[in-house]
Amino acid sequence: MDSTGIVIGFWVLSGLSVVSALLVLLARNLLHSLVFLVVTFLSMAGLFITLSADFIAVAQILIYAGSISVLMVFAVMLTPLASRDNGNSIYLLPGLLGGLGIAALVGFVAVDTDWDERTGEGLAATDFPGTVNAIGDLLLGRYVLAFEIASVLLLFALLGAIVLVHDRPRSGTAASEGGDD
Amino acid sequence: MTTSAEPFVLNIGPQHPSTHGVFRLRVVMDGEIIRDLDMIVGYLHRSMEKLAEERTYTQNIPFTDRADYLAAMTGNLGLAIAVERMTGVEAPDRAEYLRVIFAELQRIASHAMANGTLISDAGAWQTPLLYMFREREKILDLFEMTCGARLTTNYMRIGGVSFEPPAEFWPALQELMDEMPERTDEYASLLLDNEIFLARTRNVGIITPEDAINGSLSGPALRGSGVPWDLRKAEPYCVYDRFDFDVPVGTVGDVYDRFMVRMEEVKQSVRIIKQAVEQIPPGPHKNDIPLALRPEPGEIYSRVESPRGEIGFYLVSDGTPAPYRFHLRSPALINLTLLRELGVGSSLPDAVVTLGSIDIVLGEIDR
Amino acid sequence: MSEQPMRRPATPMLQQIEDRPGVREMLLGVPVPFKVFGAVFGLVGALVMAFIGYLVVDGRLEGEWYDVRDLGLAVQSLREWLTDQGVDHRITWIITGSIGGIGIMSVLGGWLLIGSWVERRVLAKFQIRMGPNRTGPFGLLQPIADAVKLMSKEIVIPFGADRFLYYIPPVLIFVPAMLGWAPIPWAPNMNYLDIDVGVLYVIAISSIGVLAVFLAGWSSNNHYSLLGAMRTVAMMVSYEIPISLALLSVVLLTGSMNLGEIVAWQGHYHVWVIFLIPFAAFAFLFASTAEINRTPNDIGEAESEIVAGFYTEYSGMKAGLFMGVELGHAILVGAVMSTFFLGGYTFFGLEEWVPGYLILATKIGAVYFLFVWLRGTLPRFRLDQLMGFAWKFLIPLGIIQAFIVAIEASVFARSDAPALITLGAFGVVNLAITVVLVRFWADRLGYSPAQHRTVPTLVSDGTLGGLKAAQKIRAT
Amino acid sequence: MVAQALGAALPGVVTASNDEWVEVAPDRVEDALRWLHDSDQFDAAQLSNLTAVDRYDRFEVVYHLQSLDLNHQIALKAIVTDHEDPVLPSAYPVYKGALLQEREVFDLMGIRFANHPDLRRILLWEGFPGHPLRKDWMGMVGGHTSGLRGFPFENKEAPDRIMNAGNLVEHGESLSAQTRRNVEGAQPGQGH
Repeated sequence: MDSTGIVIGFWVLSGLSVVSALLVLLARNLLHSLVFLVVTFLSMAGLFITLSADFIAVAQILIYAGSISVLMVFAVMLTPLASRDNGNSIYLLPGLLGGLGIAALVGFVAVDTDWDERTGEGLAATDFPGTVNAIGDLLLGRYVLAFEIASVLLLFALLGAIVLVHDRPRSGTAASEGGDD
Repeated sequence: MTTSAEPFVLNIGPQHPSTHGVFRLRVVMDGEIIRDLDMIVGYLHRSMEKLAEERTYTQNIPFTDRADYLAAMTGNLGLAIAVERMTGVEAPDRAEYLRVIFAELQRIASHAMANGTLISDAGAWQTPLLYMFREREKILDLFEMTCGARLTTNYMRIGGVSFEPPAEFWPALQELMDEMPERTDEYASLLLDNEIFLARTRNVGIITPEDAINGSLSGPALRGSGVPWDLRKAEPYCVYDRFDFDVPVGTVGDVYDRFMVRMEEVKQSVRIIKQAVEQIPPGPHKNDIPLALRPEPGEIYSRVESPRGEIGFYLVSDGTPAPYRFHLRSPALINLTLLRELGVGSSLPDAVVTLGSIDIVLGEIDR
Repeated sequence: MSEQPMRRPATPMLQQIEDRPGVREMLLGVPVPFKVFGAVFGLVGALVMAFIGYLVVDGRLEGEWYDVRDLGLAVQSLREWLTDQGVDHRITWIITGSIGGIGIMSVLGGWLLIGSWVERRVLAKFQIRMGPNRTGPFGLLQPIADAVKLMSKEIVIPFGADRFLYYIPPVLIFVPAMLGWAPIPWAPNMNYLDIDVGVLYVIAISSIGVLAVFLAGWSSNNHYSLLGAMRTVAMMVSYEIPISLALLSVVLLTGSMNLGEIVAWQGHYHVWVIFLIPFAAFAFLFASTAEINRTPNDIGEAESEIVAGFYTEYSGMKAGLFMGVELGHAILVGAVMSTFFLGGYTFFGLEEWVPGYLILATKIGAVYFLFVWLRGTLPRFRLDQLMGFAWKFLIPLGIIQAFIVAIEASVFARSDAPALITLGAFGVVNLAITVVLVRFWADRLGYSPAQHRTVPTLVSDGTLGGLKAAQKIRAT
Repeated sequence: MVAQALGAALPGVVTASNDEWVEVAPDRVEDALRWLHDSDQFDAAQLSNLTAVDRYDRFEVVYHLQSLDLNHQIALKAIVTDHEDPVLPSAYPVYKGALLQEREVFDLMGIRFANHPDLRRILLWEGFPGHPLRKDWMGMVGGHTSGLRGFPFENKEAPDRIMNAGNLVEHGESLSAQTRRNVEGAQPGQGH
C-alpha cells in the first residue's frame, strides 16, 4: 500500500462501490438497482486488484458480475411488472436489520484481525507474483476436504435442479420447448 | 411457468424480413411457444375485383400480373384461358406451346424464389436465395427479351400470346435448359444433406392429407402432403396432355416435403419445356379476334395450376364488354387456411419456416 | 437469324461493371510519377526487408530493442532507458502502458475496418455477387463511408424506452471486446497483460457482454428486443460452460493458465493443441459462435424471426456499434482460438524468421474467414436444438474429455518417453475417443442420418387423385 | 345428375338446376354440402372456390366443389334474397377451406355466414364503410353504375375491326407483322 496510484485507486474504487451500493438501495427501478449492483461487483473486483489478489478479482468478475447478475436478470425477467417500485417492500425492515448485522460482523472481524504484514500468517510468504499457485496448493492440499465437500454439494445442487425441472408435463408441444424457463 | 401476467404479444409484420411482403402475424407468445396466432392481411388490397368490372376482358389481363407478381405468366394464362373458354375463341397451336413454355419457365422462377426465401427463413444468410436467383434472373431475361417486362409480363392474350420470342430467345432457352439439371443437382448437394436444414424442416409444420384436402389447399402445399393432384394432369389445359411428366408428392407433409416437391417440380418443368421446344410447330402466335369481345351472358369457373396452386377465375358475363363479376380464386390466400392450426403450439422459428413453406405472395392474397 | 448466339442483354449497370478496367489495366493506367514512386518505394522496401533478413540470419537482432520480430522488446528497452534517465517509475509505467494500449486499440480499429470490408467482399463471392466495389479501389473505403453514414443518421429513442439503461449497452458491449485483447500474446514479449489467470480473465471478461445484451433488449421497450435478449442471455449462459470445459482441457494439458506460457508450450513441443484435443477445439469453436451470435447460432439476432434481436430499436451509430462489436467479437474469438488451439504466434519454427504478430494476425484472419464461410453457408439452429446441443452433447462430452486430458497430463508429467511420441499418442487417442464418443452419444440421443432424407414420390398419370390415391401411394 | 341425387337424398333442398349448377335452398346449404362431401358417389372432398355475385336484388353465393379422386366438379348456388342483411349458413363445419373464403365474401359482399368461427373483415380494415363489391356500393355521381356499356371509341359501323392489328409502331407497320418478319428464320425446329 505504499504506491500513490494504488492508494488513489483504492479510494476511487471504494467510493464507487459504496455509492453504487447505496444506489442499489435507492433506485426506484428494479433493473437500475441491478445495474448498480453490477457496478458494485466490478468495483469490488477492482479493490481486489489493488490488493494484488488477481485470482479473487477475476473470480469476482466471473462469478458475481458475470453469472450472479445474470441469474438476477432472469429472476427479474420472470417477475411480472419488473419495473415497479422496489422501495416499499415488506422485506425493508428485516433486510435493514440483516444488513446492519452483517456490517457489524465484518467490522468486528476487521478490527479483530492482525493486519500487520510482518506477523500476519501466509501473507508475508508470497511475493505476489500471482496468487493462483498458492490458492491451488491450499485448495488441493490443506483444505482439500472442504473443497471436495463443496464440489459434491454443488454437484448435488445441479442434479437436484435438473430433477426438479425434468419431466414436468407441459401443455404445449414438448419438442419445441425453449430452454429459458 | 405461469408467471407472465400479461400476454406477450408479438406483431410479426407488416414490415418484417420473413413475411415476404406486407403480411402481419399477431402472435401471443409464451416464451418461445406460440399460444395464439392471428393473421392480418389486406395491406396491399387494390380492389382488383371491383376495378375489373369497369374494364374489358383484355384490359383485365394486367391485373393478373399484379395479383401474383412472382408468377405473372400463369396468372395471365388463367384469365386468357377463362375468357377463351367463355367466348369460344381459340389460340393457335404455336401459341399454346409458347404458353406452356412460358408458364413452366415462370414455375421454375417462382419455385426458385419460394425455396430460396424458405431457406433464408431457416436462417441461411441469403446465400441459397442468391443462388436460386441465378436461374430466376436468366428466366426473367428471357421474359424481357420476349415481351419487354420481367415481372409484370402481360404476355398471354386472349387468342394467343402477345409476341413471338425473338431469334436469340431459343438458343438462350436451350442453354438454360442444358444447365438446369446441373444446377438442381448443385442445390441438392448444397442443401439436402445439410443437417441443420434437415433439423429445421423435418417434421415441422406437418399437414395431413385429410386436412390439406379439407382445407382447400392446392399446389405444392397439397402435393407435399402426399395428395397427387395437379391440374395440368387432372384437366389438361393448353397442350399439357401432349407432354410426358410426373407429379411429385411428399410423404410426411412437413416443410421439407413441400420444399422437395418444389425442387422436383422444377426438374419436371425442365422436362416439359424440353419436350415443348422439340414439338413446337411453326405458325402464327396469335389468332385475330374481334376487338369488341362480348361474351354471351353466362358464367365460367376456369382454373390453371399456378406455382402456388389452383388459380381460378370465376367470370360472370352479362353481355357487356366488361365482366359483371370477376373473381380471382387466390391459392396463396386459401393455402393460409391452416396457418393458425399449424402455428399454435409450435415455436416461433418453426412458424416462420412453416409460413415460408406455404409460399405466399401478398399481391395475390390481397388483390 | 444472327450468326452467333446473342449474349444475354446486359443492363446498363452490368455493362458498366463489365467495362470496368481490370487490375492490369488499372496498373497500366497509373500516371508516371506514381509509377516511379511505387517502384522506388518497392525497391527500398525490398532492400530493407533483405537487410532485416540478413540481420536475422546473422543473429544480430537477438534480444536487441530493434528486433522487429518482437515489438515488446522495444517497449521494454524504452522503460529501462526511461528508468535510467531518472524518470519516476509511475510515469514510465503510464507511458509504456499507453503505447501498448494504443497499439492494441489501433490494431483492433484496423481489424474492424478491414474485417467488415473482407466480410462483405467474401460473402459476396460466396453469393455470386459483386460486393462493395464503388468506394475507393475495390471498395476499400466502404467501411469508412458506412461509418460516416451511420454517424450522420438520426438516433431514435423509442417511446417508452428506459433512457438511462438504453444508453449504456452500446458502450458497455464494447468493453469486453476491447479488454479481451489484453492477455493475448503477440510475440514472446508482446504481452500487454501478462497475468497468471489469463484463462480465467478471458472467461470473466466475456461474461460481461451478457449484461449489455440483456440491458439493450430490456430497455428498448420492444418485444423483438426482449425476445432476442432472452434468447441471447440463455444461450450465452449455457455456452459458457462448454467454453470453460474446452479451455480447462487446454490448461490441464499445458499446465498453465498464463496465455503466454500456453503458447510457449505449443511452440516448445512444435504441436498445436487442436491436434491433441480436437474435441475441445470443436467445442470451443461451436460454443463461441453461439457466444458471439454468429451463424449457425445467431438466434439472438435471427433476422428472419426477430428482426435484429436485442438491438432492433437502436439506430444510427448505436446500431453501428453493435454491428461493429459483433465483428470485433469474431476477431477476438479468432485470437483466443489461435492462442489456445492453433499455436498462437508460433508456426513450427517459422516465428524465428517472421514476426510472431504477423503469424498470429494470419491465424486470426483464417479463423475469421471460417466464420464468414459459416455465415455464407449454413442455416440457423432453433433455440431448443441449440440448448439441447449444449447441455446434452457438448457439456457431458466436454467433461469426459477433460477427465481424459487430466489423466494424459499426469502421464505426460511422469513419463520419460520423448515428448513427440507421447503427444502423438495423445492426439491419436483423443481423436479416436472423440469419434467413438460422438458416435455413441449421437446414437444415445436418437440421431440417425438415414431416417432424414426422403425424396418425393413421382406419380404419373395412373394414380392421380385425392385421399384414396394418397393412401395408395403411402401404402406402396 | 347431381341435382337428382341430391334432391332424392335430401328432399326440398334443390330449388333449381341446369347443366352447370345446382341451386339449393339457402337455409339448407350446410346439409347439401355435407351430403355431397360424405357421399361416395360424388365425393366432393374439397371446396375449391367460394364466392358471391351481387344481382342488385339478391346475392348468389357460388360453391365450386371438386372431387380429387373422381376428378369432377360440382357447382352449387345458394340465392339469398335479403339484400340488406344477407345471412347464410357457413360451410366451415364441412369444409375448413371455407374459413378465409367466407371471411372474404363477408368483407367484400357483406354476406354474414352463421356459425362461422371467426367472421371478421379480412382484406379491409374494421370500420370500412360498406362492402365494396356490392353493385350499389357508394353510388356514383350522375347515376353511374359499375360496369362497362360499350367499348371506348368503338366503331359501330365497322364492327369487324381486328383487335390485335391495331398496335402500330413508328413506321406504320403493325407490330405483329414486324415481329413475324424478324423471326422468320427463328422458328424452332429450324431455329437452333
